[in-house]
Amino acid sequence: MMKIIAKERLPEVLQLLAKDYNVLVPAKFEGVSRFTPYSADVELALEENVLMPPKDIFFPQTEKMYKFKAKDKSLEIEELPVEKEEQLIFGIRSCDLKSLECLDQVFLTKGYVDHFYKDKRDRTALIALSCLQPQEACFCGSMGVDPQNGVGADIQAYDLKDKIGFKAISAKGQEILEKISGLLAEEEVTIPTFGEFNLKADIEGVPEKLQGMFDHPLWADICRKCLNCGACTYVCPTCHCFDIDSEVRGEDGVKIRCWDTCMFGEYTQMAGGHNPRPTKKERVRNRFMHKLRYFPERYKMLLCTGCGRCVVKCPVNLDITAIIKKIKEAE
Amino acid sequence: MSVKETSSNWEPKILVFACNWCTYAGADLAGLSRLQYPPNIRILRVPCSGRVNPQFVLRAFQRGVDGVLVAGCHPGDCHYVTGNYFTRRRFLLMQRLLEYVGLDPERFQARWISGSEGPKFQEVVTKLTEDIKALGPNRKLRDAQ
Amino acid sequence: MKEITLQMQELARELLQKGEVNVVLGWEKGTFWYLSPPAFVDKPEDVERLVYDDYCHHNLSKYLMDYRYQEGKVAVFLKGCDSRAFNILLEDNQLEREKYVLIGIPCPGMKDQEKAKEFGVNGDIPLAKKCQECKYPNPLVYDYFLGDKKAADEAAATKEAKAKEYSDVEQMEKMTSDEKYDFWSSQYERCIRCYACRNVCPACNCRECIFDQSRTGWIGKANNASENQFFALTRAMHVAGRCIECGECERACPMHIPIMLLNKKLIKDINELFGEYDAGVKVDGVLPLGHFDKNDPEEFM
Amino acid sequence: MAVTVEQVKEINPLVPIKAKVIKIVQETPDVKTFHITTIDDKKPFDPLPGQLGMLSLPAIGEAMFSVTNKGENHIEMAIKSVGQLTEALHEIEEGQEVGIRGPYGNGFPLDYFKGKDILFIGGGIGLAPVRSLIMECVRNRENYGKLSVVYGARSKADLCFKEDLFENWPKVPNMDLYVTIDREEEGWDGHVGFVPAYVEELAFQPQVTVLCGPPVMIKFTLPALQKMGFADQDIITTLEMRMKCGIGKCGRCNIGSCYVCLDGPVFTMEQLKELPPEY
Repeated sequence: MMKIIAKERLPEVLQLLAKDYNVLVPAKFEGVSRFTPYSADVELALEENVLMPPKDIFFPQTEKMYKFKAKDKSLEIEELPVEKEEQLIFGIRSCDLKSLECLDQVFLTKGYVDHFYKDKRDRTALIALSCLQPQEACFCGSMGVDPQNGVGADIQAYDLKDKIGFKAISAKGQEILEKISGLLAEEEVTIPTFGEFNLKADIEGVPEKLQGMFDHPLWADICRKCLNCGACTYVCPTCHCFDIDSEVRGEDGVKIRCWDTCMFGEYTQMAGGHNPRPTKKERVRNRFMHKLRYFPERYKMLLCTGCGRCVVKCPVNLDITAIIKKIKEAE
Repeated sequence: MSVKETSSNWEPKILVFACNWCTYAGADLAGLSRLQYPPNIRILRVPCSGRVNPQFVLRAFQRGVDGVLVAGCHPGDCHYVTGNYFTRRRFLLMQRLLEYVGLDPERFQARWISGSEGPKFQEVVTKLTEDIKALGPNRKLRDAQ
Repeated sequence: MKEITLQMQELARELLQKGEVNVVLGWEKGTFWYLSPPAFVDKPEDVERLVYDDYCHHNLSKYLMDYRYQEGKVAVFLKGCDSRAFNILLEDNQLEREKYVLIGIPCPGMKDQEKAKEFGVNGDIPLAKKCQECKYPNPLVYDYFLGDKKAADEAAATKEAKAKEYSDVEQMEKMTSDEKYDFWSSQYERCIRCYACRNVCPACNCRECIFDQSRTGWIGKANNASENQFFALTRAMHVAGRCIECGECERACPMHIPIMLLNKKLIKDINELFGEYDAGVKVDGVLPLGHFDKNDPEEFM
Repeated sequence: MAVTVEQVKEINPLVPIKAKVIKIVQETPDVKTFHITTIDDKKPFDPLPGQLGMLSLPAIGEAMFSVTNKGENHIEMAIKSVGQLTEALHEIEEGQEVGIRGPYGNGFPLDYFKGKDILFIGGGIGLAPVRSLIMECVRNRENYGKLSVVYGARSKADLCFKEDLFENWPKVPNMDLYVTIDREEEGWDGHVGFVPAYVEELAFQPQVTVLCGPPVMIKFTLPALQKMGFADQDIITTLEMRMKCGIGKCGRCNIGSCYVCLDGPVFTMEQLKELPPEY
């Protein structure tokens, strides 16, 4: 038995939740879909995953860290007030839940907790939504993700074609479910079967094999078409590199952190001029090594969830599944 | 430059890129001749109007300027012979581009003002200030801070 | 196009076998049927990867900058717009003509990838907008020409005679200034500043872009509509008179920002103000903003 | 009370505390040592030798520097003017307030050094991180064996920490100093020549060695040490990478799966051989 609601009545659920939470839902505007604050006139985009991953809810592209005032010899540093609003994401997919597992590892472990990330993570509830069928660039199945059952959500919602079913996972989820239970009916349901993946990647043994492939000629070959733009890293749900910069107007300033990308030459450029990753070969190698070898070595998980965003958005089709294949085939 | 204004006491900020050889001298002459012009004008001296990059103009609007004037020698009078001919092409184009992205066209102007044209300098900046006062504060292209 | 694909492979094999070039730049099939990304072939036995089909959008000339300081020659396939890009790179003194073996191929126009994805493999897929508007489908500079030159010339002649298409720009011009501003702000609000537009652009060939020089402070790392528009307008002015209308910026943009709508505005105004001009058609050292006419329109008196 | 490592982790690690520069020493024409305390004259944090601190003039930037020494109530950083922030730092005067956060990184493995003879090799500003360890050994002289320091710079003027080199350290028992400059110059009667050659010439017995200097010095010194029979686990160096967060999150200072800011900056040759040569 599962709590269900007809798909066209979903806005009623969101409306109700919006009383207690800042509800974020997948919506599309001018060809770009992303999680958007819910309001009655937002058109839900539930057919496929959003283009812009949910990472920016926890780790915004630009985030103010603290304010300062520098005048002559004096300096004042002032922390910014923390937002208190509880938020709720509706419609996060299994692959993106997996990405939050990766980001949790980065921002919450290894001796230091990133306060900015943790704050937002703590006050955000997650309602996952199962996928009905794979999009053409999806390959989450190859990355150990179950597209119909996410890990780490408070509630798992199931796309039942004309209905949505809800199953509480955590205590917080149970609480949320109770709030909306008045709108839901109870029904025996079968979860629709998930189709075949169009794209696959055989990751078995790749992290280990890459240990011996730092100097492999493969990198010089695959890097050639790369433009060294940041599209892949910015649409990636797991890429988390950032830069710290200041915005100064006169005596006042704000320290911000913002997304950065290992694809840009300036990323590792040192003050004296030395750059350990001077050309696109080193940068492309670092990106794929990080996803497929370094991150697994450090955190025991891949830094790729198979969401397929980079496959779709790379202007030159530098396809990570094709690269995994090349790594597998390399001598 | 931080510009904080309330609607009641708002006065426009206008940035004039003045070529060292003509317009700057023209502004100087206006001053020496005690020709009054609005205090809203900030003059930034440049070696030649051709030195003014498109990004100078954009940055000014970002930081809260309400109007920009690029001014240099009359065509044919450039100290560097041809600099202002390039200026003319560049800003004819940029003026249209700024209008195209929604900036009120009055807010970005270019003028030829020679070293002997003190009265013209006074007249141009007075008119510009009046036009921009009528338009009100510029909010377009501004950065948030 | 199958015919040309075979000729491409044949010529590439020959050039590589004879050792005339070290590498051949062309296109190959990508992850999906509507993608034909750049291919770099350096062995004669690999030439069969090369294809020429409806999706060879990528402007290969920009990649030649990666070979500037390498020994040996490079062969590259050029469509009309790619050849204009090559000319712009010559014009900007970025490339030495002798180092590159240019293989011209006529272009029937490339198909819209977004529409292809939407309509499916059996759908009636229209040409990309930039290809519908293209006036120079044939390469303007080449060492070899593949395909039927006569037929290609005839096809090109009708395209060249067509008036330039500016209806989208004109429509935009008719809006009120607030409408225009709202339109562009909402477009650039979603820019993520991945710089794909810049990196793919053959006219963006500065040794070091000002947007990479963080210490000069021209642009902050913060992402907001103001900084993003600062980037967009600076770049638009910078490529004004050198944009060869290959439309790669817009195709590469992951956020669907209509970048060509800015570039075309500048092209339209350049034509109106300074006379007929198509960038990259001739290499004569006369670029609209690197040049002047004493009788240019005078609006600044 | 100075803030301990554990306390630093509880406060927001990305927000610096306010500190002030109480003393500036001109070491060479382009190196200055900055003595830094908190506003209430305490040590901003208590670093281990070899650990790092993130120093900022917030309006200009923030960068990671090794702590070259610590006192009862202050820490010291020797900084060479090479970029935007360091140039600005060279302009400031005593009393300037700055931002600081740390300590970061692993530091030198002090237990490993206990009771052993140690050879320190430094070139130019590379003596800065090494100095923190030398000072530790000097302060707790009885815990360590014989200390030998080989240090070179381009010229006499470019030698850092002259007071230590020529006045303080020569008085330390069982400590040998070998100072060299690249080219002959008037008023210099010491050794002339490059560090790697000098090390070879001095023919040290294999022992624990700590070296830090420009890449070219490291490149030529390593084979010399290996020829003399130094073991990989006894060759210890500190690395430099561009850093932003200092806490292993922002990504850029990785060498393979190691983050220099967190897992480094101190590595043994044995560890480095396991890492990709990308630094």
